[in-house]
Amino acid sequence: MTDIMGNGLNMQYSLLLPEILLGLTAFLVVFADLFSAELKIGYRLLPLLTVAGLVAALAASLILADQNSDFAMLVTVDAFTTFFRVLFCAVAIALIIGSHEYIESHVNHPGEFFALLLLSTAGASFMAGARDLLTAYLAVEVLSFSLYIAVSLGRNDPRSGEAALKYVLLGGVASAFLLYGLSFIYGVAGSTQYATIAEALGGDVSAVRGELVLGLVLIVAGLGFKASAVPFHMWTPDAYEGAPIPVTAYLSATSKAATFALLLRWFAGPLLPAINEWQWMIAVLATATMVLGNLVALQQRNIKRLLAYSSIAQVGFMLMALVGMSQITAGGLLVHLGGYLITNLTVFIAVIHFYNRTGKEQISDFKGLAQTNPYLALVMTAGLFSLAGMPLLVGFFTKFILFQSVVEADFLWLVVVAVVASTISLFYYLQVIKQMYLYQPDGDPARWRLTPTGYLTTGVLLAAVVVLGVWGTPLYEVADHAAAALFPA
Amino acid sequence: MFDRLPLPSQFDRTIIAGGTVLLLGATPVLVVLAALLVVDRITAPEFVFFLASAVLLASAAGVVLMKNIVHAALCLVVTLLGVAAIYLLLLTEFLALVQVLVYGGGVVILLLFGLMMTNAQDDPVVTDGSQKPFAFGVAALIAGVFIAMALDAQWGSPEAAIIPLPDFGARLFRDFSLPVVIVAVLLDIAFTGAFVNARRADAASAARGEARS
Amino acid sequence: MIPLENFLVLSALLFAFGLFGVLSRRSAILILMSVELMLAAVAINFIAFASYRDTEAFSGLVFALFVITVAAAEVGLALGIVLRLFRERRTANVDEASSLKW
Amino acid sequence: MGMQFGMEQVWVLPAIPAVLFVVLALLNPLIPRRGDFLAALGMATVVALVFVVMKDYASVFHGGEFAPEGKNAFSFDWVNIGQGFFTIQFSTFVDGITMVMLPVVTIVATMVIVYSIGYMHGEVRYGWYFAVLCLFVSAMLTLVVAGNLIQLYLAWEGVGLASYLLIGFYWERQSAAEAAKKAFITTRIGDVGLLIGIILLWRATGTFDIQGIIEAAKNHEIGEKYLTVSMLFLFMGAVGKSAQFPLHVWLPDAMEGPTPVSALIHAATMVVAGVYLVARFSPVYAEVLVARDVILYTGLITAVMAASMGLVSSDIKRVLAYSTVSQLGFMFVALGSGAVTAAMFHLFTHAFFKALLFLGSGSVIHATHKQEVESLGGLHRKMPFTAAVFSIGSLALAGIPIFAGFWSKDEILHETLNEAPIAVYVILAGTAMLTAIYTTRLVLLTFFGAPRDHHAFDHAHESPIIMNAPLAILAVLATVSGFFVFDQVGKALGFPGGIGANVFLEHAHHFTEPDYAFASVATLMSLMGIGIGYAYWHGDAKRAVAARGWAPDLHALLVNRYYMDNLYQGIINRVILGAGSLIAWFDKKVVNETGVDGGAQTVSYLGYRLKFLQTGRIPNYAFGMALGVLVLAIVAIGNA
Repeated sequence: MTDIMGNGLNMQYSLLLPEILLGLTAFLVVFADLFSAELKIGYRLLPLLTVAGLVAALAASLILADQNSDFAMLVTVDAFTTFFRVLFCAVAIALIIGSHEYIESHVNHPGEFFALLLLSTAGASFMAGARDLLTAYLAVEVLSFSLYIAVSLGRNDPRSGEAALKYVLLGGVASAFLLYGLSFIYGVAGSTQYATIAEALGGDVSAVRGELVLGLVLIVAGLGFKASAVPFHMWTPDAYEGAPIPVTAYLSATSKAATFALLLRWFAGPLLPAINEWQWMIAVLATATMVLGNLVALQQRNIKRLLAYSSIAQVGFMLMALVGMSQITAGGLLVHLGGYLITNLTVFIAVIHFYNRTGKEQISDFKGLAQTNPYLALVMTAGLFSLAGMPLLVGFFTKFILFQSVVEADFLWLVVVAVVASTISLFYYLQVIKQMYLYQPDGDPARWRLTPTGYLTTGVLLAAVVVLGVWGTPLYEVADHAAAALFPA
Repeated sequence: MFDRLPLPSQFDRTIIAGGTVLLLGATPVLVVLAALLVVDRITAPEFVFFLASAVLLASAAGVVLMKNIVHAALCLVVTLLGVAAIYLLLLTEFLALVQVLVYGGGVVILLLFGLMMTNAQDDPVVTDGSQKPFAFGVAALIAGVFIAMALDAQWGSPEAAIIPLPDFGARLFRDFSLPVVIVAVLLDIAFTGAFVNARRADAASAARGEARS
Repeated sequence: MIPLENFLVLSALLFAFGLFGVLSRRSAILILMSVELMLAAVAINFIAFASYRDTEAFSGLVFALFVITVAAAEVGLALGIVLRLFRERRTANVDEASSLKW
Repeated sequence: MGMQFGMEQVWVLPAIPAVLFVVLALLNPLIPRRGDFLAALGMATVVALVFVVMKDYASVFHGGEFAPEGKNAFSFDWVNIGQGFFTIQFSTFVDGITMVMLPVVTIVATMVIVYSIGYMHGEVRYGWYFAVLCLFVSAMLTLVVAGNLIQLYLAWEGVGLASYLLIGFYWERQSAAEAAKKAFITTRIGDVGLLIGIILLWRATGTFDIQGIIEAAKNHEIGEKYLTVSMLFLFMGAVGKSAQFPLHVWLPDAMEGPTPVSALIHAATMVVAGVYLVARFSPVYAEVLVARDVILYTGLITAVMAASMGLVSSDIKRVLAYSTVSQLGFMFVALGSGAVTAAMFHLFTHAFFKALLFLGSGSVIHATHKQEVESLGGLHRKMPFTAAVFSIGSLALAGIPIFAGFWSKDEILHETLNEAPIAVYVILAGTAMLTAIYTTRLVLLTFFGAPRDHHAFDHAHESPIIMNAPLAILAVLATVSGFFVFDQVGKALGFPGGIGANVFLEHAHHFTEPDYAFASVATLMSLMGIGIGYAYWHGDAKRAVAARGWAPDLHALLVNRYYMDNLYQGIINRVILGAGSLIAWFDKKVVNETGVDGGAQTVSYLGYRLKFLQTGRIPNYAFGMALGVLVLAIVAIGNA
């Protein structure tokens, strides 16, 4: 089939098998939930079905790993897409297994919730795979819409609605910024195809430089919102605090990673020729984000809010990698994303299980956890230390590779800021660890145990945090392979 | 069109008042433009453009400035119709049609319902936030920057082209078939969102609990 | 013929009006309306660029159509959330929905 | 067997305690006696292996084949990624500096672990204590044999972690928890510098390999300013870890940990990691004299400040802690004068006598449960053995001839006189005298004179043999280890010569007999210090009262110590103690509270101010976004 310009279109739907599977599972889950009374289906089937769909999608992604082609010039399936498809499916699987008890008791409409999770995963992988601005934009909105709703699903929690309102209104403004920016890029380049835009921007654009620059500023602002870069980050702490904890985890994991996938696709692809126009913007944003995220985190009392600021700080580190865009920094960013996702999920699933047991989420509520559940305290400690970048945990390895790649790109001053900021982060992570180990429990001092799935997920993630921290080469190789797809020789 | 809606009686007066204001506001513009047209300083399409722009911007200002939110909502209708006129000037009848149908027929009604169900029924007059002066400054500066850059850019005076509707259909449903599917899913998500939030959550959960137990 | 710049200036003004509304209004629904203004500006831009600069492939037209669709969907979604908040707190005033802070 | 153990297999040394750590930490409840004997036996094995390695080192020398690349013993690619983007090897490197560090670390660790079996008896988390000690030893040995900077950095953080865990060992006690956190964060500030230094060096040379970097620096492949900055960052790591001014504040607080831990980590081994690091890079520091001067004066300030604070502190362990900081300052002065050998030698002897002093003070605390010297006194009657060995340690610290500290301190002073401005020598010699004064004060107040707290005194008793045996061994080492400076002694043991000849085989520093004139001056200074200390702090009231009866005038003269005492007192009170108190006040208020805590508070305060940006209101948030766009747009357009 050819398109209106005469380009051949490859309409091979099997390339989109993972996303198709995710979509079908989503509808299946909604139906199962809708007719749960008639079909005598218990709650337990919903997470099972969801995980099954995710596993199938993950398998499909792996099967398609060696495909190197595109669907109708809209979606690319290459190593980069596969990296993120696998990552997103794995995150969702871990999250659902780790938090299905929480979802059952603290989330409204679990059926819709699982469906949204599946659809947003599909949206996220389209963000990584898109090769046309239109696909990319719609993927962004699929992910965002799902998350707006997911944030609002907290049961009996008045904060949930407020968080969702903030997220959706500001998200609308950010979308408008992003779209306005895209319209300028489209105007300058005359196309929405990444490849054509790269070609156009590579030529002489001095006649319309002003419009190009405005487009870039607006794109940076719009995606800065999605990635929570300062000063577009302000929704983050509120939405994180108000959302159900698995949604917070999902916001800080998949949503963030997908935004960076998109940023990498754009800044390493269509927008790369204009690097001199946007490089400094990202550098400024990265610095502001690292500094503000870490400083304000020091003052937090709520664990979700603390993790929100911690994730903002992490975004600052990741933005650094975009500044000196090259295959090496892209690889560094992907490594760090992988390590960050694993670590962050570890901490969040630990927090979810803590909440399941206690119903509390202030940092001071973690008092004496080392006595009431030493295992969970250990998991939290390892996770937080890994976030702080302590050696022999995955956080150190990935952060080191990231910093190293930024140094390689001659942005030493950014790395100096990052290392100092990273030290500040130790203060607030230690605050939590201190609560767990140094104080007597406030309430019931009796020991308690996790559920089997709690042990399973935290155990696997903890093992990954430690093993990849000591032997991170495989992670790097995968990431490097994916990054290579961004920069065809 | 509005008399079918279950609106409070003040709406009749509102529509009349709003229409009158708009007419009064548009008359001088109309006169100046007509004069310019007559002395051949502007062409007919330009005449329409400036007229539509004047109405559109005036009513957009109404959307963001009016104290009475019902008036603001009605201004939005006018703005969006003005935008449809601009689409027509850009030779895209289909999108103009979509604009009128989707916005005039759907979105604005939805927004009006939202207004009715929240504060409008008690008190249609709202106060604005305290950062209004700063907001004006920032918005004005941003407008200034954008306009300066738009005027600064050299586009090489291209001509607008008519896009035939069949071509547009082929483009939409063949070349961009995947986005159409994605947007269908997106609408579905939005529907779900509206549904789960508008429905009383506790009632829904209770119903579910009873069905299970 | 109307030059392209005219449409760009118009859309810039409309965008700024919308932005002003977002920044100055306190009713969630009025903020939503202002966002609609911004999105209308986006659509004008896309269509203008498509008719003037991309007459062969006119992707911008399709883009604008999707922008209109997504904007409509967003209104529905956001209204649901506003209604829920109104039910919980008897207000649609965003300044009063500020218990989450610091 | 088949395989001969030697320098090639030096990786086994850290591996043994690492395995012990895992075993002890995981299987603790299953092992009889919580595994204390396993730790002791394991460490004894490591000591034996260290001697084998040293033997191998000596024999290689005798073979005459010691090409520098031959010292890189064992390596495999730990991380090798990105088509040469970078490689991190796990490699070991053995040379004379390693040969000094290995016996110090392993012997002191063994002594401390054996001593702990007695000292920690019946304490909470007994097994965990030994596990963490093993973790520490493993990390420290990794640090010492590290062939590249990444490995070194990991081990560096590893010892920091173990130190954190051990300072906070009694974490139920708020002060211990706070001290642990303070130590962790203060040293991390230094670590930031170290990491930046490592990254800078990698940037310039493309390698993490220590010898590769040294070669590159020596061949002037790195710009001088760049190299200076990198080396200063590297030194920042040393400042944090070795508790040098102004990051020294954590070490006195670190005394919250169990006393054997203070002996091992905060006196003999971990705190000298900074000295080791600078010594390891001494060929590079020789190229950047500015950086070397910074080291010299940092060391000097630290030595003087800490010694004068030791003079007024009344906690037995804190006095020793200040003393440690001060002695580390001596080592850095030596390094800053380019006298690496002297620094390593002092590191070597100091480890033994300071460990002895800490373990001795541990025995006192164990017996009396008191740490305030004001409430001790007269303990030599109850604890004669402890008093004897403690005195030996003190004599070594004060720098009295034949004891180990004399030889090494003398070396440092000698080198300083030759290599540094004369003022540095004068100040350092004065500090040495100050050392003798506070040491004497400590010994007198603790072991002599009348007991001030009778309850504590009555319950005091000599420690069990398991604690005294390590003390005896360390006392012997504190006496004889100084003799290793002589080439004759080294040769008799099968080495190419004394420590001076071993540290740098290429540029051996031979030492066959002391410079008697110089040594006499130093000895005299030390003796004067002891004299002043004795005159000021000796004796008790009873003897003076009894003497007063038969010759009041003479007594008046005697009790007033020929009225010289008044003079001394005036001088000491007004000048030395005053200065000491002033410095202690400065340290507490300015450095500690304003500088270190103040820095933390400033950061925290900034966070406090900034958090109010988060008003919770949607229009404000949108305003922030719009402002961001506006600023970016204006700058971008002006940026043409």
